[in-house]
Amino acid sequence: MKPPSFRRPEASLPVAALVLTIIAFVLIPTYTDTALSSFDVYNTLQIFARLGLLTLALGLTMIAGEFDLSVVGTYALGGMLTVQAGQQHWAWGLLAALGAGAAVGLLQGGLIARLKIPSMPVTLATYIALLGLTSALSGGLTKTYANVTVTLWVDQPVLTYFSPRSLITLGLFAAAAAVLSLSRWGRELRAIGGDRRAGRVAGVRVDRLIVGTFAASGVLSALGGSLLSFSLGSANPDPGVQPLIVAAAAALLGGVSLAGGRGHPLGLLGGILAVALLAEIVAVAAVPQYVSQLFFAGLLGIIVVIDAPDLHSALVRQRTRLRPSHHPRTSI
Amino acid sequence: ACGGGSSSGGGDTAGAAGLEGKTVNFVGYGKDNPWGAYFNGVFVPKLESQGVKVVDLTTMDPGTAVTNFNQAISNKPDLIVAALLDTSSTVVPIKKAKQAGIPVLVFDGRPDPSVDADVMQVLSDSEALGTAAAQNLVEGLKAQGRNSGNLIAITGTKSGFAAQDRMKGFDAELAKTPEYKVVDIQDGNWDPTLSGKIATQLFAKYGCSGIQGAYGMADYQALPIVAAAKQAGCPVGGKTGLVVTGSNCFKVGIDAIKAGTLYGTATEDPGTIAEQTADYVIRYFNQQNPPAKELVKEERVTAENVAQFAEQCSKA
Amino acid sequence: MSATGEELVRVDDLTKSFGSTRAVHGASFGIAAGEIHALCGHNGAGKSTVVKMLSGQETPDAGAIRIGGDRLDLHSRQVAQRSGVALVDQELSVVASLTVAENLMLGDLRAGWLNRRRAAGPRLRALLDNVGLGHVDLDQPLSELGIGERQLVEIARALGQDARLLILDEPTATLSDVESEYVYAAVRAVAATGRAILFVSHRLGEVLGLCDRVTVMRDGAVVATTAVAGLTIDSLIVQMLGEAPHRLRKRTGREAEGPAEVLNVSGLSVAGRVDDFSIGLRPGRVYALAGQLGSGASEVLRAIAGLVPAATGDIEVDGVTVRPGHPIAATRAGIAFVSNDRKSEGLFLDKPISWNLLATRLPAVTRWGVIDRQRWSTALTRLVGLCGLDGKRSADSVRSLSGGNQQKVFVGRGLGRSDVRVLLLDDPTRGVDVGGRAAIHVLLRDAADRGMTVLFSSTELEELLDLADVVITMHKGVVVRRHDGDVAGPVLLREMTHGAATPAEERR
Amino acid sequence: MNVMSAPPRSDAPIRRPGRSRSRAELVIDAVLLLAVLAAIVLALTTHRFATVANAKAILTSASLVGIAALGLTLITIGGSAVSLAISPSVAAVGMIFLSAQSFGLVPALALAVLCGILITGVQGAIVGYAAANPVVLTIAASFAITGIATGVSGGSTVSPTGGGYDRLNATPGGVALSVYVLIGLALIVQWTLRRTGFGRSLYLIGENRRAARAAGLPVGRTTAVAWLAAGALFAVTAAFTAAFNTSANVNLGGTLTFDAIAAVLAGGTPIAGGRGSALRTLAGAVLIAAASDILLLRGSSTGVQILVKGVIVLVVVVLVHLRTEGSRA
Ligand SMILES: Nc1ncnc2c1ncn2[C@@H]1O[C@H](COP(=O)(O)OP(=O)(O)OP(=O)(O)O)[C@@H](O)[C@H]1O
Ligand SMILES: Nc1ncnc2c1ncn2[C@@H]1O[C@H](COP(=O)(O)OP(=O)(O)OP(=O)(O)O)[C@@H](O)[C@H]1O
Ligand SMILES: [Mg+2]
Ligand SMILES: [Mg+2]
Repeated sequence: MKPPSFRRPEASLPVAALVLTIIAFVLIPTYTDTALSSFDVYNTLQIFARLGLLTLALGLTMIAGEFDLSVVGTYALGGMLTVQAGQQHWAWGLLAALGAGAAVGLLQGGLIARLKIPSMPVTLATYIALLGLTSALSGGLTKTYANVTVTLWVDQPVLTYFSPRSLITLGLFAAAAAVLSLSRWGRELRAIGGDRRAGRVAGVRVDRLIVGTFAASGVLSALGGSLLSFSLGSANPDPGVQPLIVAAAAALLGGVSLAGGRGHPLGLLGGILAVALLAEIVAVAAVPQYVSQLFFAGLLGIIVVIDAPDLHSALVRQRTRLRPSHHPRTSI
Repeated sequence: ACGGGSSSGGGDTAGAAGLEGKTVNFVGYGKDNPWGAYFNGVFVPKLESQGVKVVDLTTMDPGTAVTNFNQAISNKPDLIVAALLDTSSTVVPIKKAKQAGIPVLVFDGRPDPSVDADVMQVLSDSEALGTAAAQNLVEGLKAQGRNSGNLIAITGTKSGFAAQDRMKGFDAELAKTPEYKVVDIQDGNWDPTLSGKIATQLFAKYGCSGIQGAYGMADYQALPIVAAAKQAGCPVGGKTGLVVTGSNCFKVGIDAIKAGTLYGTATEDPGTIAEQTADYVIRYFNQQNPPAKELVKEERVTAENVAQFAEQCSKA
Repeated sequence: MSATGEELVRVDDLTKSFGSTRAVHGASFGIAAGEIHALCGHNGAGKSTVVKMLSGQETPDAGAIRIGGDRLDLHSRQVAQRSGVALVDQELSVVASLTVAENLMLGDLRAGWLNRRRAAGPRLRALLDNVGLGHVDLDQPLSELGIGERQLVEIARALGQDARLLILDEPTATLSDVESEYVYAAVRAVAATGRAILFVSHRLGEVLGLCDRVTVMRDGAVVATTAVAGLTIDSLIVQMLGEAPHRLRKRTGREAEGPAEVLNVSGLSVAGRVDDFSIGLRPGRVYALAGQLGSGASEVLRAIAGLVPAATGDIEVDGVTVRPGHPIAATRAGIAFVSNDRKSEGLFLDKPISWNLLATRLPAVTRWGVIDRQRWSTALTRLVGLCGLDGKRSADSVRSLSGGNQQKVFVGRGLGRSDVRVLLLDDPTRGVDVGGRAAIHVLLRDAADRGMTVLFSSTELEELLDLADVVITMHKGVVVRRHDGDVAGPVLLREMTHGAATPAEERR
Repeated sequence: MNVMSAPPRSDAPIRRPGRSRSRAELVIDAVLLLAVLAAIVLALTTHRFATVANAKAILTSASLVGIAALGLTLITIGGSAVSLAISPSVAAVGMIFLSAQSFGLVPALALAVLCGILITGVQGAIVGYAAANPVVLTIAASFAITGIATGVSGGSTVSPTGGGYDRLNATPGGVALSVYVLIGLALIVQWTLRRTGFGRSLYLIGENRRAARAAGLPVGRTTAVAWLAAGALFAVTAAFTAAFNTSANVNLGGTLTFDAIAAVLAGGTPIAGGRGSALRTLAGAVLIAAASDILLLRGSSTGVQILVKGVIVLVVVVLVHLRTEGSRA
C-alpha cells in the first residue's frame, strides 16, 4: 500500500496540522525574544515520547471502529508495575508492564469481539478499575524508581535531537506503519472499521483482529507508561484524564475518523508531533496554558462538526438545490 | 552548599543598581491552581519591577513540569525557580542543571534528599504547620473541658512531602498529649469533594460521639469536614461541638474562624512565601549570599488572632 | 457451451430454518465444471439462503455440500474460501473507506501476510479491465466510485480468487446494460476454464442468455433444474410462479378521472439512481411502483418522504410544495412512509406495540405535553382494531411479534390518522407470510377507501395484481410504463426484468 | 462513531432458540443471585454498616453524583452516549453560583441553572441537529469550559460573596437537603420520562434515531431539550457541591464525570440508549456509594474502592448486555 494520497483526510489533516505548527515554531523568534535552539527540537520530541504511544494505542482501536478509553488506565498500571516490579532490574518491571497490558487488552478485546458489546462502556469500566488497581498497588502513593542509571539513559541526548525514549517511540510508530502497510492487517483493520459486515463477508477474521488490536493497544499503552516511569524516575497512580483527552485530540488531528475505517500510523505520528510542537511553542513562548486549551477546543470542535452526518446531509441538500436541473419535465 | 551562588556570579558584571539583564526561568505551579495563581501574581511582578526577566514555564502537570524544567535548563537562564510537583521526577533535572552550571531555587516543598545539597530552598515550614494544627486541636478540646478525645485527619496527597511533613509535625505534637488519639487518617488528595465524602463516611463509621476533633490539611478540606459533620447531625464548634482545624489558610477558612465553625488554621499563604522567594532572588542576584535554605515563618491562626491574619490569608 | 462436464458441485437435501421460517428445505441440485448455473425464484424463495450456506455464512440444519466429490463442512467464510468458494453477496460487500486495490485484495487467501500491492498491480489491473473498469485507478478510494462501479469491483474481486465455485447473488441488479455485458463476458471466461458458477438473478433475459441450466426455487424448495435450451422467459415465469397467473387484473371500477390530484411529483431525480420521475396521484386509489432491486422504486419513495438529501425535483401535496430532503416537512405535509427496512428504519423493536403505533401521534395523545391516558387508550384501541392486532398484547415489545405482525404494526402507524394524505410503502409485505400479507392488503385497501392515497413498491406479481389500481413499472431508474387499465402478470414481470426492450431485442 | 451504535449489528450471529439460551440466562441469574447474597453477607458482617447513621451517610455521598447522573441519564437514554464535560461544567457553574451569592440564594441559584442550561444546551443542540459525535464534542467542550473558566477567574478560588448558600447545607429531619433534592428530582425525571410526550420521543429517538427521523419525530429538538435539562441538573449539583465546599475553583468537578457515568452504567442503562430510567440510575448511584462505604468501613484503601467500582460497572454492563441479547433471540 502506498502512503495515502494527499487529497484524503487521513493524510491532509496531519500534514496541514504539522505544517502549521512547524511554521509557528520556526517563527517563534519573530513574536518572542527567544531564539530557537536544537534543544527545543529535543524537548518537542520528549513531549512526543510522553504521549506518542498512548496516541498510537488509541488511534489503532479507532481505525478498527472501536474506542479504547482504558488506555490511560493501562498507562498508569504499566508505569506503576515498571517501578514496583523493576526495583531489582529494569527488565522485570518492563516485562510485568507489558504482560499486564497484553492481558488487559486480551480480556477487553475478547469481551468486545465475542459478546459484541460496544467498546465504550467496557473500556470505561476497565479504565476505572485499572486506576483503582494501580492506586491499590501503590497505596495511592507516588512510587519512586531508584535506578537512576535507567532514568539517565532513557533521556540522554542522542544525535542532538533525540533520546532513547523518543527513538523507541518513533521506532514503534515506524514499526506500526510498516506492519500496517506491508501486511494485510492494515487494510483488514480499516475494512472492519469502515464496514464490519462487508469485511466479514469478504473473509476477514473480524473477531481475531479486534482481539489483536486491543492487545496491541494494551501493550503500547503499558509501554508508554513504562517509558514515562523510567524517565520520571517515579510512577504516579493517577495521571488524570488529560493524557486521554490530548491523545484523542492528537489521533483525530492525525486523520483518524470518528466513524472508524480511516487512518494510518504515519498520520497519527503527524497528529501527535503537531500536538507536541504546540506544547513546546506554549512552553517557549510562555503562552498561558488555558490558551492552548482553547486552541484544542476550537480544533476539535471544528473536526467534530465537520464530521457530523446530519450537517453533511444538509450540505448535500444545499448543493443539489443549487445545481440547476436540466431534465425535461414529462408527466406520466 | 552555596555552589550555585558562586558559579553564577562570575559571568556578568553584577552591578548593584537594578537587575537589568537577569533572567529567571520560572517552573512554578500553574495558574489553574488558586495557590499558584496568587503566588505567581505576587512573585513575578515583584521581580519584573526590579528589571528581572521572568520566563513563565508554570504547569500543574508533573510530566509537563519535567519537560519544562529541561526546557529551562536549555534556555540557560541566570536562575531557575521551581516548585516540585513530583519530587522524585525532578531529581534528574536538578542534577542536569547542576552539571550545566545553572543554579536552582526550590520554593514551597522540599526536594528529594539526594539533591538536597544541589539547590537553594525557600520552604514552607510544613512541620510547623502540622504542629500548629495539633496545637489548635488540643487547645480547642481543652477549652471544651475534654481531657481525652478521638481525632481524624484528612490529608493532602500522601505521596507528597508537604503532606508527609505536616503529619510528622502533627504526630510529634500530639505525642505530647497521648490522651488525644488519632483514630483514622485518610488521603483526601487535596480534593475538597473527596475530603467531604470521606468525612461523611467517617462520621457514619464512628458516630458523632466517636470523633471529637478533625484535621483537614487545607482550609478547603477542613470546611467540607464541617459541612459533613453538620449533615451527619454532629454539632460543630461551641462548648461541646466538634473541633476542626486546617493548616493552610484561605479566605473561606478565615470567615469560618470568625463564624466559630473552624477552630483554627495556620498560615502558609502564597503571598508571604512569594514575597520571601522574590526577596531571596533579589538578594541572590545582588550577591548578598542568602543562606542555602530558608524557612518561611508560619503562624498559628485562631479566633484570638484572626484579625491579624485576615488580610494575609484572603488572597487565595 | 453445454453442461456436459462432470459434476463439480453437488448440493443434497439442504435445509435451513430461521425460527419458525423454513427458508430452505430439501434443496438439491448440481453444477458441472464449466457450467454457468442459474438460481431463480421470486423474492423470499430461499436463493440467498442457499448461497449463504454454500459460502460459509450460515450452517445448514441438514443436508450435504460436496465440491469435487468431497463432503465439506463450511462453517465459516474462511473455510469456504479455502475450499474454493468465491462469493459476490446480494448486499454490496466492499468497503468504501478502502482503495480499489485494497478491496480487490481483501480476504484473498493467496495474498498471504505480506502486502504485495505493487507486485499484484498488473493482476489487479487486468481484473478491473476485465469488468470494464479500465478508467478506474487502482489507488482511488472506493468512495469516489458510483454504486454500479463498486458492484463491479466486488465482482472483480470474486473473479480474481481462482475459485472452484464462483457464486454471484444478483450481481447485475444495480448495473447498467453496458456494465452487465462486461460481467457476462468475464463470467463466461471463468466458466471456460472449467470452474462452476452459480448465478442468482431476477433478470430472466440474462439468465437465458448467459446460463446453461436453471434451478428454480419456490417457497424454499427446488421446483426443477432445466437446461435453458428448452426454456423461454414465459415458461421460466411459469416455473417460478407455479400456475401461470394469466388472469387479467380486475379493474376496481374506480374512475380514472376523479377528485383532484393529491400528490404531484415532477422531475424527481437522484443522481445515479433515479432519472426524471414524474407522477400525479389521486385520493382513494392504490398505486404501485413495480421494480426489482436497483430499479429505483425504493429510491423514489424515500425521496418523496424526504429521506434522500441528494434528491431534486418538485413535490407537491394538495398544491403545496414540500421541501425535498426534510422528513419532518414531509410528515407535516401529510406524507407517511413505511420503509422496507423495518428493523433499522421503521420500528422501535424493544418498545411496546402501543408506543410504536402511536410514535407519530404523540401531539394528538398528549395534553400540555403530558400523556393523556384517555386519549392514548382511545387512539390505541382504534388503531389496534384497525390493524387487526391482539389488543391484549399491546404492552408487549414489537420484537416478540412475528414478522408479519411486526409489519402490520409498522403499516398501522400510518393509518387511522386524519392528517395523513399520502401513504408510501416500500415493499410492504417483504418477508411476511401469506396470512399477514392478506391482512396488510386489506389494511391498505381500507385506507384507500377512506380517501387516502396509497403508493407502494413491490417486486411481487400477485401483490401488484391483487392490490394496485395503477401499476407503474420501473427499470434501471426510469419509468417503463404506466398501466391504468388491465394488465397481465407476465407483462409486468417482463417489464420489470427487462425494461422496455421489445421481444425482438432479446436473444430469444 | 460506530462504537456507540450497539446492536442491532447486522453481522450478529444467528442465535439458535432452545436450551442453550435458557441455560445462559440461568447462569446470568445465578451469578446475579450469588453477587447479591455475597453483598448482603458482606454488608451484614461489616461493623456499623446496618445503622441509620450509615444509611444516611451512604445517601449523602450518593446525592451529588446522583443528581448529575440523573442529567446524564437523559442524555444517555436519548442516544447521545455520554457527556465527558460534566466536571468542567459543574466547576464553572459552581464558581458562578458562589460569586453571585451577593444577590441572594434564589437569584444565584436561578443564574446558576441558567448558565448550566446554556453551557450544556449548546452542546445538545449541536448533537441533536447536526448529529455530531457527542464524545468528541464534549471533549472539546471540556477544554473550552476549563480554558475560559481559568482565563476569566485567573485561576483563583471563588469564595462566596454572601451567606445564603449555607441554606443548601441544611439537614431537615437530620438528613442532608441534597438527599431530598436527589429523590425529588429522580421522581420528577422518572415521571417526565414515563408520562410525557417528550419522554416517549426521547426513548424512541434513543433506541433508533434513523427510524425516529423517518417517522418525522423532532429528533433535533428533543435531543437538545434533553441536554438542556441535563445542564440544569448539572447546575443543581454544582450549587450543592460549591455550597458544601464553601469555595469553588476550576477543579471543583473532580472526578464527577466518570462517577456519574459509572452510576448510570451501574444502574443498568445501556450506553446505546433507548432504555434506562431515573430510578435505576438512583439505584446505581446508591449501589456504588454503598460498595465504597462497605469497603471504607472494612478499612480498604481508596484504590480498592475505585477498583471495585470499575468491576461493578463492568459486570453490570456485561450482564445487561447478555440479558437484553438473550431476550432478543
Ligand atoms: N437471518 C434470517 N432470519 C430470519 N429469516 C430469514 C433470514 N434470512 C432469510 N430469512 C427468510 O428466509 C426466507 C428466504 O430468504 P432468502 O433471502 O433466501 O430469499 P431470496 O430468494 O434470496 O429472496 P430475494 O430474491 O429477495 O433475495 C425469507 O422468507 C426470509 O425472510
Ligand atoms: N436472527 C434470528 N434468529 C432466529 N430467528 C429469527 C432471526 N431473525 C428473525 N427471526 C425469526 O424469523 C421469522 C421471520 O423473520 P422476518 O420476517 O422478520 O425476517 P426477514 O425476512 O429477514 O425480514 P426482512 O425481509 O424484512 O428483512 C420471525 O419469526 C423472526 O422471529
Ligand atoms: Mg436473495
Ligand atoms: Mg428477506
